[in-house]
Amino acid sequence: MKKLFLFLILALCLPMTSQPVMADDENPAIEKEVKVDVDEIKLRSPLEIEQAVMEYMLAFEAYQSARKSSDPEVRGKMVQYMKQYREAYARFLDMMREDNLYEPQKPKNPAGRYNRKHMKQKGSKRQWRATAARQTREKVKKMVEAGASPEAIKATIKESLPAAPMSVDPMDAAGLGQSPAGGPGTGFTRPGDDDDDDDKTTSKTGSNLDSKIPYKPKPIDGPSGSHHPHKPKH
Amino acid sequence: MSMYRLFKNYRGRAAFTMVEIMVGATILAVIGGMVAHWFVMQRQYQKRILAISDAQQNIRQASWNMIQELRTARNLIYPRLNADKSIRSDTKTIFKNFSGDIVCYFHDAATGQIRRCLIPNGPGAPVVDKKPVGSGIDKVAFTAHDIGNRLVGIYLESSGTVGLESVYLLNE
Amino acid sequence: MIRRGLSLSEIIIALAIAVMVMVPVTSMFSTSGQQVQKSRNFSFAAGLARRISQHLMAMPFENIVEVPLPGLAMHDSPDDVFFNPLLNFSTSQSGVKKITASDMPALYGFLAQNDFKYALSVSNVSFGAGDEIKSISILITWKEAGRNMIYRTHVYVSSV
Amino acid sequence: MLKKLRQYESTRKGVAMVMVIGLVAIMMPVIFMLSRIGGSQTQLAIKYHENLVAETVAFSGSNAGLSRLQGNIRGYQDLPDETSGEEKFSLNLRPTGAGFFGQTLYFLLTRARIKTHNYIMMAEAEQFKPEPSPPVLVISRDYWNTVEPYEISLMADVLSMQNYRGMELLRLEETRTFERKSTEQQYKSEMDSKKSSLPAPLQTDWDSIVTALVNEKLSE
Repeated sequence: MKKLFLFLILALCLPMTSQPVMADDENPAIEKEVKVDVDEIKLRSPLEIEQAVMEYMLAFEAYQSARKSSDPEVRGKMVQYMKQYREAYARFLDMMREDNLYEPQKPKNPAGRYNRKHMKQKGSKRQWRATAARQTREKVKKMVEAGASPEAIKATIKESLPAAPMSVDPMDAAGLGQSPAGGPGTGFTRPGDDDDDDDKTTSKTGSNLDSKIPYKPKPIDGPSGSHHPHKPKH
Repeated sequence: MSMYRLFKNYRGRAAFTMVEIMVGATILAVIGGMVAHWFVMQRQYQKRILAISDAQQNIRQASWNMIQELRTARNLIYPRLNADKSIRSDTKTIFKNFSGDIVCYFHDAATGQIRRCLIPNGPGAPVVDKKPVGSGIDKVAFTAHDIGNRLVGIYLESSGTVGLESVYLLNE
Repeated sequence: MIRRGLSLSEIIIALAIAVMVMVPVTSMFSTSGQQVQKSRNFSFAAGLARRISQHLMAMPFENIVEVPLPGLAMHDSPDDVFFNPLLNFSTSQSGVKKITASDMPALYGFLAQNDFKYALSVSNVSFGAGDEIKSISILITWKEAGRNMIYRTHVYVSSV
Repeated sequence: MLKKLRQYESTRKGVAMVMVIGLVAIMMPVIFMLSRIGGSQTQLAIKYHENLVAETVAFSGSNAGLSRLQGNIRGYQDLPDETSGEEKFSLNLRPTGAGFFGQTLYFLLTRARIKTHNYIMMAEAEQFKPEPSPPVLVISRDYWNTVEPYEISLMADVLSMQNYRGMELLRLEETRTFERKSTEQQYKSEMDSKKSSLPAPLQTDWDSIVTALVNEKLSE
């Protein structure tokens, strides 16, 4: 009974706190140039991914709050906060690399690639929830300002990570009696529709994105003598 | 009239006379002396100007080379604020660059050069770049200004000309 | 006809031409000297402005405040986040060097002679509904051969 | 009398010729030296100065762009050039895809050009979806710069930049993995082993540097 009650609460509250987006709003011009082997992509549990994103986002919030603080004590912890953010982000990138959702030399579009595979495997795209975890962000911010230790912040972030997937598989949702666009009365909207149109860039031809040899334009006469400041020295 | 005479008549002469040369040389000596004096004065002025110009050039070049890499670096490893949170300067700086490798700029007072050493953040031996990032630099100070290790002040002095730069390391 | 050679007047004309050629060359040379001095000051000022812009990125957002004209001098001035203290080769506060006649005579002399000053003009701008972005004009002023010079650059610093 | 005068005249002529030859011999090198000194020095000075100014303008422009994105303004493709002080910069926003919270992933390209000097700053960032009250969270990471004369509005050029940057990111992945996969002890001994091959000025402080490196080593 309790479980059912909890489930109902979750089912009702989650859509209210977060909004679904179709996270495959790819840049068509870039996507055209990037070869993605859909079969290579692994579909990891969405919860694991969402937790990883939430973790680096909150860790960044903590770092950023410390950076903007004028309290020397708080600022003193900046380095540890940054380390935590970098670690959290590195974990996320690792996950993406493992699942073939990201390659360093290609434009990033992890959710879009995930959905390609999802589409191929399950016939539909997964609906990701747009949430910036506002309340948790505020909480982390306040804790940092109050001088909490980086360990305490890390623990709080871990505790605040979602326990159930925030995104929805339309097929599962349909099975549960929810329409892909959200159940009645949940206030589902499609916010991705109203502000993503400007993401589309005009298509220009010519690319070598998939070739490992970089396109080398004519060097300009730079005074440093090198036409590229950070040419890898390795 | 022979051809020679004709020529001599036409030209009027075959060479300068002693008197001509002496008078000419005297006047030239006076003019030459004035020019030489003026020239020496100008050379001294030029040397001063050139020294300033060279110094500026050295400072700009060193700044430009270092700023470009530092701007996209990840964090400063050395120097760092003192225990009492006061700023700290040194003649070298060490940081993690865009690729996460360890880079050091150090001043070699004997040659007046700033050299770059790349220390792989992983297996591999350190390599000092053949070309210096700066030359003709008399004094260098890299100063840590920020507790977050992302702001480094650069003081460069070359023949009395000073450059005061700072770089904020942009990469989160 | 008897060829008389060059007359004195011809020589004078020739010399006059020579002088006319020389004068622009020498004046060009002395202007290039002035140019070098000028470019030293200008480039130094640009460096100062860059330095300030970088320090603004690292300092707490709320501490970014207006420094009204005529601005603050860098020498003999109280501690600020940009220039004083400037160096410290020791491991404690006691060893800090400021831009004073005793700590850094050469730099002090140069700054004092040209009367270098900086001013900041800060305004909150809102690109969206937020009001968390500061738009900062950095002004460096100095005196050069009796003239007031100015170098200006502009940066945005956001609180987020 | 006439003969005397003619002789005198020819003497004057000789003097004049010697003077002309002499003056040319003195003046030419002087003029040559003077012209040589002024030009090249000032030109070089201007070159570096312009380079540094271009860099400053691009930096400022990039900040302006990200600030705008924090204020939730998008669509930089069509923005007119803006200025920082007296110098122009141009911005270009290039979304590359979406993140799992529907955040937009993109490159913000800023270019400042002063005469032939070019400076481009490429910032990779992600902008979380707008909340009821902006400014929104923008995580900007991995700034990268180049002096190549790329056109930031051309897809091919942007992809080339991405490609160059990608090579450096691959190296970043290696260094990051090395830090994460090695234990503190392994990492420390690798760093310690480099001490002997370091230039002398680095050796003195290397132990304390290794301590800092180990403290900040990324872990799993």
